[in-house]
Amino acid sequence: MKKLINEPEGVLNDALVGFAAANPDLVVNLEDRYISRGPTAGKVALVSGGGSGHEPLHGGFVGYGMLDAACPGEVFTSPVPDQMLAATKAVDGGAGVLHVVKNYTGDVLNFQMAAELAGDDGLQVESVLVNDDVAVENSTYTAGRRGTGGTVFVEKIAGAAAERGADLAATAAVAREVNDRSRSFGIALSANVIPATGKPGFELGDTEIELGVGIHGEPGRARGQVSTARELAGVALDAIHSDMPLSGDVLVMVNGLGGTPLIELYVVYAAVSEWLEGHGATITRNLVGNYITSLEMAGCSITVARMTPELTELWDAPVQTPALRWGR
Amino acid sequence: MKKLINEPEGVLNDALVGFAAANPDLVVNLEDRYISRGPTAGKVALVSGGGSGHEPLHGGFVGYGMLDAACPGEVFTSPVPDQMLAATKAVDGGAGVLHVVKNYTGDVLNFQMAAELAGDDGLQVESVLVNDDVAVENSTYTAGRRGTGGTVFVEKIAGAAAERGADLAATAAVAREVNDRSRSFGIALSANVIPATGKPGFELGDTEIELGVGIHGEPGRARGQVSTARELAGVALDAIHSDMPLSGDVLVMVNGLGGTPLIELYVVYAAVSEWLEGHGATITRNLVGNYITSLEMAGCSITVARMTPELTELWDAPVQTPALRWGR
Amino acid sequence: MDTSAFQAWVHEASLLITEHASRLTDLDAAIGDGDHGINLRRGFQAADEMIEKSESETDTPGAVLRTVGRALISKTGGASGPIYGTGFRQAGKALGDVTDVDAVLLGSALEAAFNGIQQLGAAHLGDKTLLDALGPAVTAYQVAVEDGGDIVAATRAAADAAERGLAETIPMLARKGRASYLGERTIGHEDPGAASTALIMRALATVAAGEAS
Amino acid sequence: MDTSAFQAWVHEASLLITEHASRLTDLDAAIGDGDHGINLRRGFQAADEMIEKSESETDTPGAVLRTVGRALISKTGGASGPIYGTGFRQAGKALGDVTDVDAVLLGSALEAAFNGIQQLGAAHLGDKTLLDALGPAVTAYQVAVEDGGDIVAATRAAADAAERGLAETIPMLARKGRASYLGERTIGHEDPGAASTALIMRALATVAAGEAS
Ligand SMILES: Nc1ncnc2c1ncn2[C@@H]1O[C@H](COP(=O)(O)OP(=O)(O)O)[C@@H](O)[C@H]1O
Ligand SMILES: Nc1ncnc2c1ncn2[C@@H]1O[C@H](COP(=O)(O)OP(=O)(O)O)[C@@H](O)[C@H]1O
Ligand SMILES: [Mg+2]
Ligand SMILES: [Mg+2]
Ligand SMILES: [Mg+2]
Ligand SMILES: [Mg+2]
Repeated sequence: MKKLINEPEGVLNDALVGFAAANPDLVVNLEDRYISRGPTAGKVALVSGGGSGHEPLHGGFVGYGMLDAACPGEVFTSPVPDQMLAATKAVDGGAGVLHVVKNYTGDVLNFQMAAELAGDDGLQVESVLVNDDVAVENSTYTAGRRGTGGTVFVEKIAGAAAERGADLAATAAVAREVNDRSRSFGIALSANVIPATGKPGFELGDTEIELGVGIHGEPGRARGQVSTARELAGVALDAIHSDMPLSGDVLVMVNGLGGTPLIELYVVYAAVSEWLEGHGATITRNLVGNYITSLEMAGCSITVARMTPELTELWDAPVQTPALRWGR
Repeated sequence: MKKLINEPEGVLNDALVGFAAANPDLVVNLEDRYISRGPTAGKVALVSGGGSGHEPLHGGFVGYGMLDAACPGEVFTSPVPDQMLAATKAVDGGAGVLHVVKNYTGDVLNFQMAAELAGDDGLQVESVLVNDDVAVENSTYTAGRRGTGGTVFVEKIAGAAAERGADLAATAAVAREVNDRSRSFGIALSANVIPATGKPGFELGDTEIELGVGIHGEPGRARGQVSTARELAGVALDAIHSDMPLSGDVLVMVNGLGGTPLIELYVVYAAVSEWLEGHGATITRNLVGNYITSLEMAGCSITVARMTPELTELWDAPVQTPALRWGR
Repeated sequence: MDTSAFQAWVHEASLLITEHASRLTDLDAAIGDGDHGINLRRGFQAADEMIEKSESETDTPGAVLRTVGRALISKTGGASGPIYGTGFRQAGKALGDVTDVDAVLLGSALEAAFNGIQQLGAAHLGDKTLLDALGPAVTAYQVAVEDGGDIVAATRAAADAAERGLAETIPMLARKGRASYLGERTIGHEDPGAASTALIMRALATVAAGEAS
Repeated sequence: MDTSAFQAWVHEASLLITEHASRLTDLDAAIGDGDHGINLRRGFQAADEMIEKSESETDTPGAVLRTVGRALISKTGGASGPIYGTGFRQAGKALGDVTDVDAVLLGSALEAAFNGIQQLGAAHLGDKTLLDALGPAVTAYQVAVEDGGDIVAATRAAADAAERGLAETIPMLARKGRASYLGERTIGHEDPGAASTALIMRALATVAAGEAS
């Protein structure tokens, strides 16, 4: 394992020190382990969090128009309730706090405990679950679908709603609407290596790929063979389309998993936009780049959200975070 | 080789199609192979270009406050004079065109021919050479230092000067000043694979790294052993410091070469900021992320520029490009 | 078992988990995200330290287990942090402030742990989770006690049953937690949480038998 | 050599370079960026096509070479595009509009190519560039002509000398182009540009001898 780190156990702390130095306008609490922009009086606050290794998610999305705080766990390990509680208290502006939770057992349980503790302390907390990954089948009998790329859309759009003054129930409703309208599918060309173990999560042959991967280095739903970007985009979009028929205005993200060069993401985006055009959907907004990664995994995920004019307006609203900025 | 591409020969074209679809506000000329934002009357235009595989450089820096056009060559191969000439003509707003050229024999010769052809056609063209890489020794007897991370600084700051109305000579002077004040050093943990060959540019053992690499998959100046981020940052900064003593206000970029996760770049940034603080320099501005990459190479480069208040003001000026945006 | 025996259990469990951390992580890499051993080592070491430091708050067996539960929740993260944390907290609550725990009371505590985890995580037996080790362990414990066994015999029966339960997770298809994303591909692997539960039950039997290190 | 012989040279060079593209690329991977074969294959195939298509503009040997030069500049990219492009253009200019080129005139054309490249790239003999194959080739050609050799003999001498020159680049330390960044690490490798020059000179000798495919 070759990584630009000091000691494997210190990765998260060192990265937070670096993040703090690079973003002097944000508050990084190293003790309680959260990143925040402080409270905004009267505004609903958005708090998210999850395992580290997905950067820029979530810390890179803290700032005007998006999150108020992010709680980074150890690499690929959900954060603990203490962090979430501390962050929730730190950003509560009196209008309540929305927890944006990716649907993983660990994230769900830890956020649930944090919400209970916050409730005990008199805070008003709502939670919204992101579960956009269509690669997970039979989801009613299992832990359900994972939260992946749709998280970026939920955090951006609900963040804009909160910034505009939506109350807690309305902000939560927007977040749930975005989640309901978003679907993702991921493809890995290589595994990643967790610093603490130093070993790849799975081994792939020279021509093998993993179809339907999440963002934690776990193997995918099925193993496949290397193929063209066009075909792989088709596999991902077929899966999405058969779950949620695509038409009308869509917001699309072609997201790099961490080890894939941007030039390839543009090749994929070309294929995605060709496919969608062929199926009568219109891409009105897009993101191409590394937004929710899986350490150095090579591959990409494709996320599509069916948009309404209102959601597009919220998407376009100003955002000023380390990783996403426009409009102000 | 596993890549998200269609045919190796079509990578550049496919990526440009994708880039065009993703950036409807920019003009992508597939025939002549350039990306532009069209001419701005009365403004000095900045044209850059170079081999592809370094994305977001240069196409991702076309937009308000930065480049007017970018000419992407084949992967790691300088573009041809025809492209540069077409781009130069396309963005000339009557105030002359500045060619920002990274110091590689191929880039220099091709841009030189383009400038001659443009001159023959009555256009006013100046060229500025970026050569910030301190890893290249004995540079007076060779092709000279490479242009690497400093290019991002030159394009941003000279772009801001042009946007503010600086004339061609003044814009070129700012660009040269930024180059003179910038130094870079790169470290690779793995090689990259050019789509057309499908083979890694070099082979590294499990604990080997390349010190002083450029951005084209060529081996570095020396082979080293894996070490902590802190030590590697020290190696890079010592090399920079012994070439250009660092003190006062500095602009710093910790740049991912394409295959290194962002969390590691923050770990490196923590080490860089600790080192600089210890040496009495003050980081006033920074970039942490993938800005000038080398396909999927794992590793990073560190670029430091000694700033003046005027240069910092130009750095802060609004910029609206796919890869860099703030202030408007 | 008195307070110090429960403290010894935590210490022994922490040692066992630390010793087997990389095996637990490897099991998790196969069907999860490869952090189970790292998570639990961090959590149990923190719990063990907290027990050593905060003597006043851990002066009964119940207090020890409740403190362990809180420590696991605060330091572990992942799915296993809240799950094991809840298990220990519920067990601790079941012990009340009794200072010397007999075989029957320990049985109720184990059952409370099982029920707490079941309620929190909504998993069923056969879903390939740590319940598939803990469930058989609790049952075997109670059968042993009903058959007149003492704490030593009953905890040994529980530990043996947890290990058999672990083996029985191999052919199961995961329906809960991260492994459930892999569907069919989880068949043929031990569940990492069941493996750590087997270690924790083994630690209990060892301590009860007075053989702890 | 008449116009069609020069066209045949370009065709033969294109074939040879295509055949050896991956070797050229491997040489470049060792001390450069691994694209030389890809670059030249793209450039020479484009040049060959352009010659085939635009007959009217390539009706003299000089016009053929000037067209090749322009095509190489427009299609190759990298360092080798402008360098070979300039070489062919200068050679083409030296031929003027002569329709049948004799041994002496071809010698001047080769010398013009060398000088044009030398001026453009500012490399010196010994810097480990394609000049280290082209220089010896030009010299050997001229010596052969001075010794009374015909075009067949002189081009063969040139091709042989280019190959020897290529071998002599192995111990050299690169001082120009991308390889120069590697300093000492370039010692022990053939220069890719010298290797392609040897192929181009061999193509010339083959065509001159009437043995082209
Ligand atoms: N809903 C659940 N109920 C009971 N145990 C569960 C549940 N979900 C997961 N687990 C247990 O947690 C283990 C994984 O723990 P761990 O790897 O630490 O967390 P994570 O899955 O968040 O990475 C699984 O092997 C399983 O035994
Ligand atoms: N200044 C120069 N003069 C002559 N030849 C040069 C010079 N610089 C580079 N070359 C030749 O170009 C070859 C490399 O060509 P190529 O790989 O196509 O371009 P690039 O270096 O831009 O990738 C080198 O092997 C060398 O022979
Ligand atoms: Mg985990
Ligand atoms: Mg090249
Ligand atoms: Mg796990
Ligand atoms: Mg090359």
